[in-house]
Amino acid sequence: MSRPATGGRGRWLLRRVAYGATAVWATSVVVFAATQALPSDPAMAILGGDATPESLARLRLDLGLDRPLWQRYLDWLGGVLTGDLGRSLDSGTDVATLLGGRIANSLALLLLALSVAVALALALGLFAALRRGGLADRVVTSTAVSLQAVPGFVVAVALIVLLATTVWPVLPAASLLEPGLSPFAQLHYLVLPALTLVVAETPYLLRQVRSSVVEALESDYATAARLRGVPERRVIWRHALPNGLVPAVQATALTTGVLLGGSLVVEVAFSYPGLGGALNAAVGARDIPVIQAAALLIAGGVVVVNLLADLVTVLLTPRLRTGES
Amino acid sequence: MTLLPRDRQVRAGALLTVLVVLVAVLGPVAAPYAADELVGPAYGAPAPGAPLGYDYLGADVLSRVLLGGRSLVLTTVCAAVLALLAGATIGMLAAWTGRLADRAVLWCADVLLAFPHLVLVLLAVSMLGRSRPLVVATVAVTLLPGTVRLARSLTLGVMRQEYVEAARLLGYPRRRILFREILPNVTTPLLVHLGAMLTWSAGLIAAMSFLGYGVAAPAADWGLMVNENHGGLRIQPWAVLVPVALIALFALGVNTLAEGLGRTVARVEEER
Amino acid sequence: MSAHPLLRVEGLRVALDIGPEVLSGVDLTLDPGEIVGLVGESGSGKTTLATALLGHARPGARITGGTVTVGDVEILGLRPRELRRVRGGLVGYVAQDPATALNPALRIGTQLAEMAAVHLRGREVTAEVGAALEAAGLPSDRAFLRRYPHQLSGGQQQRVLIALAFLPNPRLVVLDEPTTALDVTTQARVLASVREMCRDRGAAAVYVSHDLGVVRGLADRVAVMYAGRVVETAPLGALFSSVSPPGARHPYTRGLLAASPDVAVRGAPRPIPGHAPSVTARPPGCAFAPRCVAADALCRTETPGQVEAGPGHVVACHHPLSGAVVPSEAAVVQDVVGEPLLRARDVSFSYGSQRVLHEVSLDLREGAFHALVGESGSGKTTLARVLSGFGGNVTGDLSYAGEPLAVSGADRPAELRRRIQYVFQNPYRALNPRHTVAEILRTPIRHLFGVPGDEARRRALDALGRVALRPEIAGRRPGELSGGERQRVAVARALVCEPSVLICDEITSALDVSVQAAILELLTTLRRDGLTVLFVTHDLGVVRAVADEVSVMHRGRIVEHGRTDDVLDDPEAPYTRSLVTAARGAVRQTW
Amino acid sequence: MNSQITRRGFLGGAVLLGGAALVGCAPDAQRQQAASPGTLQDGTPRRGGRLRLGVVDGDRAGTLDAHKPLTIGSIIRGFAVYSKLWEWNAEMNWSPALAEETEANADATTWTVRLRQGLEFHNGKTITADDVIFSARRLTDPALGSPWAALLFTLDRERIDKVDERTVRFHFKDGKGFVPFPDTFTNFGAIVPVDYDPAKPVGAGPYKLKEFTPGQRSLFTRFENYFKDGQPYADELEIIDFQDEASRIAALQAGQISLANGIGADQVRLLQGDPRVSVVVSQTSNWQSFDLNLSKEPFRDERVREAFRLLTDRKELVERALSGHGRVANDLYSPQDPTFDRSIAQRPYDVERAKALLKAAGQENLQVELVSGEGGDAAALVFAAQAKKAGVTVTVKKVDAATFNGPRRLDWTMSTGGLLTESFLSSALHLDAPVSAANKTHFSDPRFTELFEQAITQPDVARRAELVHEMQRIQHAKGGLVIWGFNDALDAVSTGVGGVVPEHTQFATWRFEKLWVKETT
Repeated sequence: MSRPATGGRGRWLLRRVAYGATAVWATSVVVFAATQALPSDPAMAILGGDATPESLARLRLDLGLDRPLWQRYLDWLGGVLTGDLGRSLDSGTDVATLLGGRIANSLALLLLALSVAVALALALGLFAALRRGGLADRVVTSTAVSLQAVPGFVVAVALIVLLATTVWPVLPAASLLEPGLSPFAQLHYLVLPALTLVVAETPYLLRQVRSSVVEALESDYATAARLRGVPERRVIWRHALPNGLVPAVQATALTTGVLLGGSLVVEVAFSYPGLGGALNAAVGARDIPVIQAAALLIAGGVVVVNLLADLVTVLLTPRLRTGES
Repeated sequence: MTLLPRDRQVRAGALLTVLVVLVAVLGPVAAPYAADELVGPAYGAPAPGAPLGYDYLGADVLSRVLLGGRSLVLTTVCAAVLALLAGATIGMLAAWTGRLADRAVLWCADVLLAFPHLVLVLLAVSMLGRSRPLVVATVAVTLLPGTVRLARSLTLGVMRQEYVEAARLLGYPRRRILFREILPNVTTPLLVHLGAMLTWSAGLIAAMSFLGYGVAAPAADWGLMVNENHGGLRIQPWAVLVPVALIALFALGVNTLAEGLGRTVARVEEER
Repeated sequence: MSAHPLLRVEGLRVALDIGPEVLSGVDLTLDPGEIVGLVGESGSGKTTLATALLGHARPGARITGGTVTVGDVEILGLRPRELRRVRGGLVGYVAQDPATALNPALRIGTQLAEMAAVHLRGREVTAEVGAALEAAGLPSDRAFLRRYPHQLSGGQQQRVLIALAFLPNPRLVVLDEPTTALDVTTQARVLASVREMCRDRGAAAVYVSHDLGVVRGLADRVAVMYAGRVVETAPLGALFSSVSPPGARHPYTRGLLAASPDVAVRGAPRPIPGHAPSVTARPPGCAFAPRCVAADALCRTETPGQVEAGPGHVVACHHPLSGAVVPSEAAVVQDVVGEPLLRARDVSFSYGSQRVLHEVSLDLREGAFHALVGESGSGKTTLARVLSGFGGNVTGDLSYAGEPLAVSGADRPAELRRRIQYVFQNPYRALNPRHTVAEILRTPIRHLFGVPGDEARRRALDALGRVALRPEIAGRRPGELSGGERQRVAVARALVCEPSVLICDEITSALDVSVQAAILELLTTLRRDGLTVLFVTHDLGVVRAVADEVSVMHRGRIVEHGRTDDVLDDPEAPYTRSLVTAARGAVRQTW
Repeated sequence: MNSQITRRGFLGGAVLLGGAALVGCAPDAQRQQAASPGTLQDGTPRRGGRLRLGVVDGDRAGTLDAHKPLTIGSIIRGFAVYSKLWEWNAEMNWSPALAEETEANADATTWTVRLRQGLEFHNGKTITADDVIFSARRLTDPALGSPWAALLFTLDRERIDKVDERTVRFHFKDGKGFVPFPDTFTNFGAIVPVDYDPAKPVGAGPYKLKEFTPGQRSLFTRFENYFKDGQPYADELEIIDFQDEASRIAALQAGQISLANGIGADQVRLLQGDPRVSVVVSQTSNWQSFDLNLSKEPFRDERVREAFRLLTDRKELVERALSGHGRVANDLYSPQDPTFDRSIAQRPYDVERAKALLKAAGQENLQVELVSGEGGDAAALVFAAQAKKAGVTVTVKKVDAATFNGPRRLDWTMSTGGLLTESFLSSALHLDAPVSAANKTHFSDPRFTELFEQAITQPDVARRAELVHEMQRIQHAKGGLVIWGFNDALDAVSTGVGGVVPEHTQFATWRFEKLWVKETT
């Protein structure tokens, strides 16, 4: 991460945002290029093998497949910039409408999973860090390492069998969200998918928190504080934690990126109507406008999250916040 | 310097890794049936002669497990090694060249990082179809940005070391400086990173398999077994759980080993 | 020494979790208000002892035995809650590196307020804080309190730590090398503050240092540590007296004294042979025996006990020296008459928009031992690097033997690259850890001279001989060598190029004094063989000991230059004067 | 319907066909009952409640357009919203729905259809001849680009006569006869009003659309003026899209949905022990095949084709690829058609003869790539194992749906295939008739063409049967289709739903007007 230079905070922020914008732009090129490189004729993929040449030709014209690539890219980019994501080839619906609800669902799932995972990781990471080297630490750490190695869909199926169908059926097996309602109004549908994500992501975060807190707890300034008679509680909360959490912010950003894409497995396993599932389906159906919009949204989301993480890191680190003196 | 036997974590990791790799390498010799031999009922329960039962078509799960490790371990290792070689080369050259090339490489890495792994996989596999080389390449590409960044920062760190300045001052050829002075000093952390990548690589391949973007049938492959049989997870769990467990153990072993080695190396360097 | 000492340490032992002892039974007493200098080289256990006085051992180590009593409080037996009150309140602590000992995320005011909240319940906090800051030589206004540590200079940071330590008026303050990272002039001022605060507040102090010179200017009494033991404790006067015997009694203390350069007296520092053992490899018996001239079989098997050697003077040695201290032989002073070999004319250098050298001119005469002295940030290293051909944003002219010399090494002919050699400050970073010594030496030989392998090997071994290293070392990697050995290898690497000029950038600053003396001796020898040496340093004592000529740098300019004795005895530039005063002041204050 | 729908059908149903246990080869009727003990005696239908059907619709979000449903989900939603002139009965033959009378002339060159009296659309508008004409013209409108128009290629859309308010007469191009008109028009011939707007779809089906979230779910309410009296029963119908079969089955077991159509055969075993769910097994004539491309080597050689048919162990394929839920087939489609020739002997499984034939053709150590679409790979892998025994190396290449049906779809040397149950003529129209839309086998035989031309204008069943018998013998001897089995349609039904009855179609859970919700739920 680049450091705010002497030029001041505003300029640093501007530069960082501009950098993020170029990255998003590049992702748009990558996404567009990728969708254009998809094999098979989208028109045929939509209409099926028995379509008449006329209907195929007509659809190709509708899709603008006859126009040069760069022109299609510019049109698409222009649309994106003005908020027009195009129409789904498959269902004919406006892409923004099609994805709107799913974006909200994905965000809700992400927020829920992330907040639980972060809280859990903080609590357990801190707990392990305070008892570093002890039995509790070893149990927490090795459990985390082992859980990290279990693929997400196995966790999903295990949770379904445990909590939805067989052992103790208290939660819905499939997350059949009511489309009109806010996902938070139907939390029971979010529990299992969120739990799966939590199980998948907490271990990594937890270990990050643990190691950075351990480092802070064993730092010179923490030792110095102890040797000044500062109570251990205060050493932990006022001295070690604020510094130990900074790396955790970056780790959280990384996790968010992974969650944005990795929730795909969870969305499929729980029939959760989210962005990843939409992308997966759109790729299968060669629904190019949806692929482009979903992939761009996800990539853009990652860029934004990284930007936010950098910002938070700067705010949490006086040296970066105040610039060099 | 014998690192291995001292650290308990290293020992445990090495043991796990070696066990799984042994299954993968020696498995084919021990497999009672061929990978595509259909010898029992579809999703048949464990029976004498087939301790793990049969898969969705009726092939012997044990045989496929024994036969399918080589491919998965090879795929995982190839992907990680490819990412390491390519990433290290790009990262080192970027750091060495500096200026515009360096910034361009960093920017590309950031752009690539913006795509979650599975999204990249999704796009790549739909574009190019399912094949082992593609799986290797795709996984390698997803692992690339992290490796490039690591190699770059390590190289920058080493370049600041005075022995590199000394070499430049003495007018050594660039290639010599890059290969003889810098490279040996970035290999250890990169090898530790390789361990982490092997873990991610295994996890990613498992997820790809679940979504059906992995290696194509009828090859025996742990990842593929997961995809083929996951619909029957509640009917004949062994056909899924055994390959999954082996993938997970492999990931766990390699990760533990790498982290342990990393710590040991760090400790040894500190002691110096 | 009074019957009621403030601090009594008895049989203190600290061991690493993996087994070896860092402190093997330390005894030490301190009277109220007394300042004791605790001196030792790296690995002697002095920092471990310092923190053990507060009942603390670093992670990976633990206190395994003995007692530490301050007043009537037995510190090692306290429960955590009581220990907290004692730490800071009864015993203050100032850590070594101010850059890491202050929490980077908290404002200065917050850290002071925290200290006050912990130890000054119900007292007039603001006034106390203000008083402590002022006593430490710091402003106490709001703007200052709102600053973060990174917004202060190193000296200010250290003063904040000192203010923090003295704030609750502890009876004892432990200072762990608090001035190591500071410049001479800053160091002198900080030391003065410490001394004043101890006096004003009636606090005793344990002042840990590797530098006898510093201790000499501050302490009432000196305790010398070696390999986890206090080998000699003596009143300052008794220890440093070279005229009235007995002076120092322990061979190690004497070695240390002889190895320490002194800005006031011209004399070649004498090295102690060998090097201090690491914690995990301490020999049985007297740990100093392998390096000791007087050692016999007894020393190698039996640990010596404490022997009374005079009033307040205790020595742990089977054969304490009693003869008069042999004064170090006066170093050969040469009046250099040679022509300038390497010249810089109006050289300026910038990092980005920041100019760090301002039209500097320097003549390095053939055969000279020329010191370039200055504090950190003065531009001395930059100038040395410009001369060596590191390039960068340089203006001005360089010449070698009358011929123009390119600024960038890459543009210099190979012959000139070879003739001007540069030795780096930090021997730990200057050698590629992955190469053996033989490789490190052979590569430049092969590269510069293109000689066959056998010849290269022969020359490499020859170079090892010249820097007084055994040939076995050729097969080792830098990680297996001590700091002194590494620096010798670095010098050897320069020597294999058969240079005319050797530019040494603070090459002894990372080394213990006994090792520094050996390197200085080596350089003196090389110079005698005709090598021209430019020696960059911040230590006027070293300058006095070895240099014929000296240039003093300050803020990117050379403010004074001339014969060493002339400059040091009668400095003209105000800056040089303050430098010399600070260096001498540290030494002379108590006399 | 065509092979794409078939594939979609499998996505909904047989995609996840894997194997279950080898359940010996029980007689059909016995199996049918064993699988569904509870559903046959349901008691009296009651009104009220909400039906919840879970569908796996591949990767498609789907549409509601009456004439352009592209996926199984869209077709099922069409069954709720739209009614047609005819509908399929339980035997998969057409019977009148909105039509009251259907009459073809002697050479099937005109078809006259009369609507029932007093039919209404959801919006209350009366259904008239104009609506029927509009609907037929819309379906076949090139501007709409419906893929289903191809099957009605001979319909002369300029000559659809309005005889009176309730009667319409259809003509065909060049004055030719077209016997399979109702067959080809029934599936996608939804009758919609002349002011039809696909964005706000109005039809005459049992349920009215309330909301539609593509790719997620759709909600319908009862159409009170549905043309069948007293039906439908439930107040509401909800159709929910799933991306994963396992997730759908779990939702069914957890009571989140009450119906799951066309479940994977391998899921049956999981559901058998569950008292909350029963599996309804419908024997269909939906067939599964390997399609050999006659325009490519090695299949230009009849002996190689014969060898491939002989080395196919159909029984094993049914057991493994269909988990035993199906019957073996004899390389011929449409056994439900009255014109089907039952005298053609079942082709045996004979590896030795296959080997001999291959040797005679000089094709020992033959290597073939078998391209499988989604859902076809299980059969393909089983076949590959069988082929190995005859010394043929079959490499299975699985491609995704978009590729399978993409521009190269007619180029595969050998590929998996199949079709839902249709009449003989309409199946032939898809596949191997001279005018077929997707002739993957590139089958072309002059005599077969001649016979087809005659049959398609021959409304008389007995006379047509003679023609068809000869066509089938040609297909059986020389064709490129290795039709190895018919799969059962497997529907999972919660015990809380009544009205699901096994039939010989895949429609058991789509006949929404007949389904009802029991009190207990």
